[in-house]
Amino acid sequence: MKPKSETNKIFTRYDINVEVARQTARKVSEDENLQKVADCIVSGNEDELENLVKSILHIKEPMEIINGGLIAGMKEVSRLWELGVYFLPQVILSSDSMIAGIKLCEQKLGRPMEKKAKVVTHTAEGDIHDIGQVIVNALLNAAGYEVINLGADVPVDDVIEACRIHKPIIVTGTALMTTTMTAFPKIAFGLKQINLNIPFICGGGAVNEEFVTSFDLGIWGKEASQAPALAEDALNGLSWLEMRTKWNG
Amino acid sequence: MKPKSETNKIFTRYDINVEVARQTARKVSEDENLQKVADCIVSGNEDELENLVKSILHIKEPMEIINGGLIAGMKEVSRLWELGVYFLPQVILSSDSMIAGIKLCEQKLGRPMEKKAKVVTHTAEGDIHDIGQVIVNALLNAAGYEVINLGADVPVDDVIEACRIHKPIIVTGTALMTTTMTAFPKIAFGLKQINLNIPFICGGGAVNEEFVTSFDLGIWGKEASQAPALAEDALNGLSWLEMRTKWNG
Amino acid sequence: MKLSNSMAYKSAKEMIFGTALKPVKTKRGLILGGGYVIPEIVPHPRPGSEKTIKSLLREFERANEDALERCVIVGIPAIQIENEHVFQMTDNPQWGMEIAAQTAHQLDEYYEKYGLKCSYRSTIADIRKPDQIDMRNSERTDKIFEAFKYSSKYADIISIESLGGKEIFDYSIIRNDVTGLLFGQAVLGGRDMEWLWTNIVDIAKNNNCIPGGDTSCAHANTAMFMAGGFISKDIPQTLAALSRAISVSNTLVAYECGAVGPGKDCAYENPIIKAITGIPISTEGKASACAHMDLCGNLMAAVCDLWSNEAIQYTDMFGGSSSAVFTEILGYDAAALNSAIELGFQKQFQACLINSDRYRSPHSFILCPDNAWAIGKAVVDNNESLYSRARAAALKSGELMFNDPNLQFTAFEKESLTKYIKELEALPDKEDDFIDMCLKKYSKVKGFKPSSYNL
Amino acid sequence: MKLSNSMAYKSAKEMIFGTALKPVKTKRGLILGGGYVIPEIVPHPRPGSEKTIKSLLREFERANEDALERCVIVGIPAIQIENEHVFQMTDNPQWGMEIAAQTAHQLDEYYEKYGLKCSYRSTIADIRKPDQIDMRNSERTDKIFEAFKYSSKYADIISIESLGGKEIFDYSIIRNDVTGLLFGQAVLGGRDMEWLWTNIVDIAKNNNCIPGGDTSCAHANTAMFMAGGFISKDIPQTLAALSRAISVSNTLVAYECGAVGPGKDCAYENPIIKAITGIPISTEGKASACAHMDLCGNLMAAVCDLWSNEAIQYTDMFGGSSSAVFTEILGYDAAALNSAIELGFQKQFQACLINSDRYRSPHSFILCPDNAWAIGKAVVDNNESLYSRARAAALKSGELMFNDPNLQFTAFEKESLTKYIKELEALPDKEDDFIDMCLKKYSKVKGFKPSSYNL
Ligand code: B12
Ligand code: B12
Repeated sequence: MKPKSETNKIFTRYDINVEVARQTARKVSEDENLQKVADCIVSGNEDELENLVKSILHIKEPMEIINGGLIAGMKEVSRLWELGVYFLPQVILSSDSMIAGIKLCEQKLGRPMEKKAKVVTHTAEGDIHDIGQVIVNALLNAAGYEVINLGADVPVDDVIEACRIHKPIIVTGTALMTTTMTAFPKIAFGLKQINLNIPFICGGGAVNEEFVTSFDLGIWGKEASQAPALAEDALNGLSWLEMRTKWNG
Repeated sequence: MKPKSETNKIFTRYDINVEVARQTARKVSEDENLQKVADCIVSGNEDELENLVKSILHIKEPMEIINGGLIAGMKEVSRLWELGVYFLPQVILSSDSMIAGIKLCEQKLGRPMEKKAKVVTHTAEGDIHDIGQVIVNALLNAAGYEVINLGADVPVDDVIEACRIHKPIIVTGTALMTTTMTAFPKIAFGLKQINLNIPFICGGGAVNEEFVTSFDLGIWGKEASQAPALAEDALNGLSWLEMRTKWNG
Repeated sequence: MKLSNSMAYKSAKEMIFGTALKPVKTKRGLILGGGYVIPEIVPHPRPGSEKTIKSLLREFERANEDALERCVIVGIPAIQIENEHVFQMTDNPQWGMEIAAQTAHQLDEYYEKYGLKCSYRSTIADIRKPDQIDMRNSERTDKIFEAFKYSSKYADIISIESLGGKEIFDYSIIRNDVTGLLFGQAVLGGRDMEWLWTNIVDIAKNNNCIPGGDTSCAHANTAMFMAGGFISKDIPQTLAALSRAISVSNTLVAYECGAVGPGKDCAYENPIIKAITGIPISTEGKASACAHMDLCGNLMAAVCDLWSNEAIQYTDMFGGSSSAVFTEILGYDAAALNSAIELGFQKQFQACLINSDRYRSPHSFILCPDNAWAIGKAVVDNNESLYSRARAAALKSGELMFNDPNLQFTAFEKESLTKYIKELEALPDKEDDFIDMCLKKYSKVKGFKPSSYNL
Repeated sequence: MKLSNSMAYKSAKEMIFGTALKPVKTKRGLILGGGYVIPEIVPHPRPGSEKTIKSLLREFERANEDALERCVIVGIPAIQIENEHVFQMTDNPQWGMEIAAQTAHQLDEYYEKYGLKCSYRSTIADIRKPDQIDMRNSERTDKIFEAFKYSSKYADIISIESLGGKEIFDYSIIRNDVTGLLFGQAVLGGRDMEWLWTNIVDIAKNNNCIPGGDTSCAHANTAMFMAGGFISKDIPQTLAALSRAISVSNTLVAYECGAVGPGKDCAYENPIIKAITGIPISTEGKASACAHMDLCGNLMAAVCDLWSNEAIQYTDMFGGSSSAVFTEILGYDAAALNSAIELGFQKQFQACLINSDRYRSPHSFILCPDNAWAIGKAVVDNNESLYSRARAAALKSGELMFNDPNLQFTAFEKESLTKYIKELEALPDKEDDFIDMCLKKYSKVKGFKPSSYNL
């Protein structure tokens, strides 16, 4: 690529220079109805999706709709997000829609759909900067995990207690203040004391790799978008140390 | 004091606002000749002083000239420097003069004048920023110490070896680079290993109190002007820990 | 509370850095907005120092002292120090007070010894979490007012970055939902500020302290931060611009309740606030790179009265502590601005600052004095309600953005903006209708309690 | 080597930031001094990272990457990165080369991917210690040339901060001895530079690299630093000003030997050098507060072509790494300057910068473009020898300082200046006589070896 405005002396709009060719979602199903469901997910239109799912549920099995339409559509969304075509709100709206669709299917099924696994998320004690956590929640949700969302400003002991009760495959923490990030090593210590060697993914503007890898269990999470892949690793049985080696350093 | 130029919007010359009333040196001796010697010290005029001392040595004892003229004059210089009247070069020139004067007296005495004690000074390995050390040397010299000046970029082992040989009451280090200050804890460790608990005064732009007090023997020196008082404490038998408590924290 | 119905400035051309129509005089005689720009330095304590009041006092003592000393070293004629409460200082209001008292004492010393003109702003932390407590009725709410009472005994100026409507804002910003921004920021945030600032102004008056002002940091800065720079994919720049325009509706409330400025540095909506109210404002730009990025580092100085760095964590640099270093940087920035004033080149200088960032991003575009003034005008011309004026501000900024061919968009930004504007236009005209609609729409948002806002 | 005998600029009025009479083009097409100001960021590795080549490579990789990325994030159109060798990089010339190669690769990537215009300056450390080795004949001398050879394979520009005459300078500066400054800086420093730069220019040419230039950092910046601010008692400001004026004589030598610029950022004498030679210069001011203070933070931008921060140690800040943060700050500074150029307000903008610091201190006073030009004129009009032109520069600056009633002095500064000028006037006219006198006078200075300078 060559610079667009060789003469621009004051600033350069690199975003325009490099705007990704706007790809669109690919087809995910030969079945017209399922493709419609997927389209609704891709456009993040929750109301339309609900109506659609309600009507299709008369002619299709709930699990078919979930797997062939809802989840298949969400996979396309994730792909567009990773390509840099989709922005965050588009992912969140799609995820909201998917959750609404799954709920309808579950009603028909008569039982909750099985989630991949439990994860616990929280924002550090004394810290109300929770947007990072909110994003992580949405992405993990969308990826099929049951998110135990402890919210913001969560006392150290509450995090440990939640892990004791739920035995999640990972626990995440967000801290944006250098005065609150100190909660993380305390949580890690508490978990180890009760023999819970759960990978503890720590993110947020205040923390960096050096800090997070200075205590056991800690794995540094740079971008919220990494959360699903991190959970996947834990699900596949990687230990916290293996995950740290893979993601950090 | 009230601000001088209430309306100055761009900058304020605080130095002019607060310039210390220009005090002059006090009289130090009833003896006309000794007073003349002291005057030469105060004005830092080395050539004149040498001539003067040479001529007075015919009528006065060397030790009388040293104590009653040279050192007495230098005390006035130190006072003016502490008051903020004198600038550094004035102190250095006075100190040069005093040293020249003492040398003449020592020739007459036929033996070197007794120094208060030995001190070792150096600038850290890899570091050539030695102006801080040069100032420290001059001030310690002026205060009557025998300065073993190891110069700049001195290997760790050479500092330890010099201390082993000379057994100084203090050793000083200067480091202006964060990549060279790491030599200090090594030196401290080396000294302790051979049981030399010499107060190790570390200064220079790269180091701060926190760093220097993080290793045994270390005492942080903020200003070169503190060097004589620090040496005085060591001379009076204060341990490195007592000195640290007094000067740092 | 009466909603503003006129502009303090007749046009943007009259607005300039260093001068505000309604200057503010602080305890030691320093005048803000009185003809020249004053640096405002904001040091932040290091992690760990918040553990005890003793270590926190020591930390602020050093950071503030370094700033004051650097003023004398390089000849900075005047300075304002801001200390933003960390959680512990508001949670233990006594801590905040002790730090304020210590700081006031430090300022007195420099004022006496060197004639350094200086003042102190204490910013209380809003420790209420909208989704977890009742905003008007909780232990934390009580502590905030206590903290205001205590700190205002010693500070020249008190401020806060209030959190009303944050629960709805957070929900909406990541869903591209401009309706939610209107509701969270203007309707809820504005109502919270009205309640809060009626009380704060009383407290300030009782303690001979200046009620400074508030900011929509919690909303519009979150949006700005998420929009980020030219390689971020969180939210579109155009949404951040709309969130900023909307924020005027709530931030203005503090002044409508009696705050007199200087506005908080992090309120990037301050140029619009100044256009409407004439109060002196603090702004931040390039030096606040130490805390976060924006795309308007020069522009933000165009009509500032105080020039700030957002917040710099205390640390050692080659040239001294970070507090000293940033004081020096801000001091020189202010000196150049004041130099322009003295030479009569302030308009040319201002033009250079504006031109640097005008077309750098949609968010910076709407904060240029001419656009800021126009948005302010839309606000005062539509003052039926907090909602109506916020909506008008958003629509106006959309119009401005679309109408200037020099402003470039990415395809996605432009698409999004078109959609936002359509959505805004379709909303009801009356606030009551809008509120009814939103109470329904957002009823499922976790932790949203209409009672927190007396709704 | 021929000593300059004319001024490149007819008057100071023609001098402006962003444009040099003799612009320089770097490998990726970036033009320095070609019409706009370019930020030059200088990151410095953290302690410990110098232990192995691996950790040092990683450290520079991060610091440089953060700077480049920040350019893209905030839209900075062009950047120069300077890496100053730490001791280890010159002591092991291979290290310096590996880091240069890695950096060149990083720049290529950003140039390809985003069109970011960028260049790289590698500054070799002068590891010769005048009082301990023979300057022209030692293992360390060999290593320096090796380092130049290796690094110039990848860097766009090579520079050094040479140390000739430092032993005499250090002795003199703390003794108020202006004669020693003349001897150390001009006579010895100039001779060292002539020898050094004749070789460096050859090496650069062989490797298609630009011979950037040198600085009297070792002398005049030490003086400036010791004079300090308004509460320092090390040396008088007036002596720092004279040391600066004198430094022109030696720094100029690099260009007389074939260096073409850009001049090194830390050479505060660069405005004078630019007036004489027309080469592009890098300067530093307010943002270099991170490394050291000066009293001319705005002024130094008045005629700059690159705008630098001296050196910032790599560390984490709220807003990103220090390298990113200072890139952003410099980027905005440059944007404002370039904005002034684009609007045609460059002279007004320049006036504001100058007016900010003109009377802040004697040192800043003599660096204002008009005074800088006048000193340059004295230099070229007295070009019989390195000595005569340095003495003329010093006398000229004394004259300028005394003749402007707006420049204030403390009593001590004024007294000292009177004494220095008297001393300068009494010196011999011929360089040979001066050298004879000094060889005697400074024979006792520890480590001084006339042979190091072929004397
Ligand atoms: C918006 C904002 C606010 C909003 C908070 C909104 C909210 N609900 O989160 C409001 C206005 C309320 C606020 C208040 C305050 N704030 Co604030 N705030 C900010 C700001 C500007 C942006 C933060 C943000 O939303 N970032 C966007 C999100 C998406 O980023 P993120 O959380 O870092 O997440 C990214 C990654 O870290 C990662 N990530 C995060 N978590 C996780 C988890 C996992 C598992 C993974 C994989 C990844 C991951 O993913 C994201 C990217 O994809 C920052 C500036 C900055 N430089 O950060 C200051 C900042 C964080 N705030 C600061 C301060 C001081 C405060 C106050 C104390 C001010 C005051 N006195 O009132 C109060 C805090 C009170 C309290 N007790 O908490 C300081 C913190 C200083 C410090 N380091 O200690 C900062 C740095 C600004 C500054 N002044 O310099 N603030
Ligand atoms: C002048 C200077 C030089 C001169 C050195 C002159 C000399 N002989 O000392 C020259 C030009 C040669 C030079 C070279 C370099 N320099 Co240099 N230099 C400086 C500068 C501008 C001023 C230093 C100075 O003289 N200060 C004045 C003296 C009086 O201060 P001081 O030593 O700190 O002493 C005071 C106190 O600390 C105390 N003190 C000191 N020692 C002691 C001891 C005791 C017992 C006590 C009580 C008190 C005490 O007393 C004094 C006050 O009263 C600094 C800037 C800065 N911020 O420090 C950079 C600086 C130190 N240099 C720097 C660098 C990087 C270099 C080079 C590597 C650059 C290069 N690539 O060429 C080379 C170094 C090569 C090497 N191997 O050493 C960096 C160091 C970065 C770091 N922290 O690692 C600095 C910080 C500048 C920057 N870029 O940011 N430099």
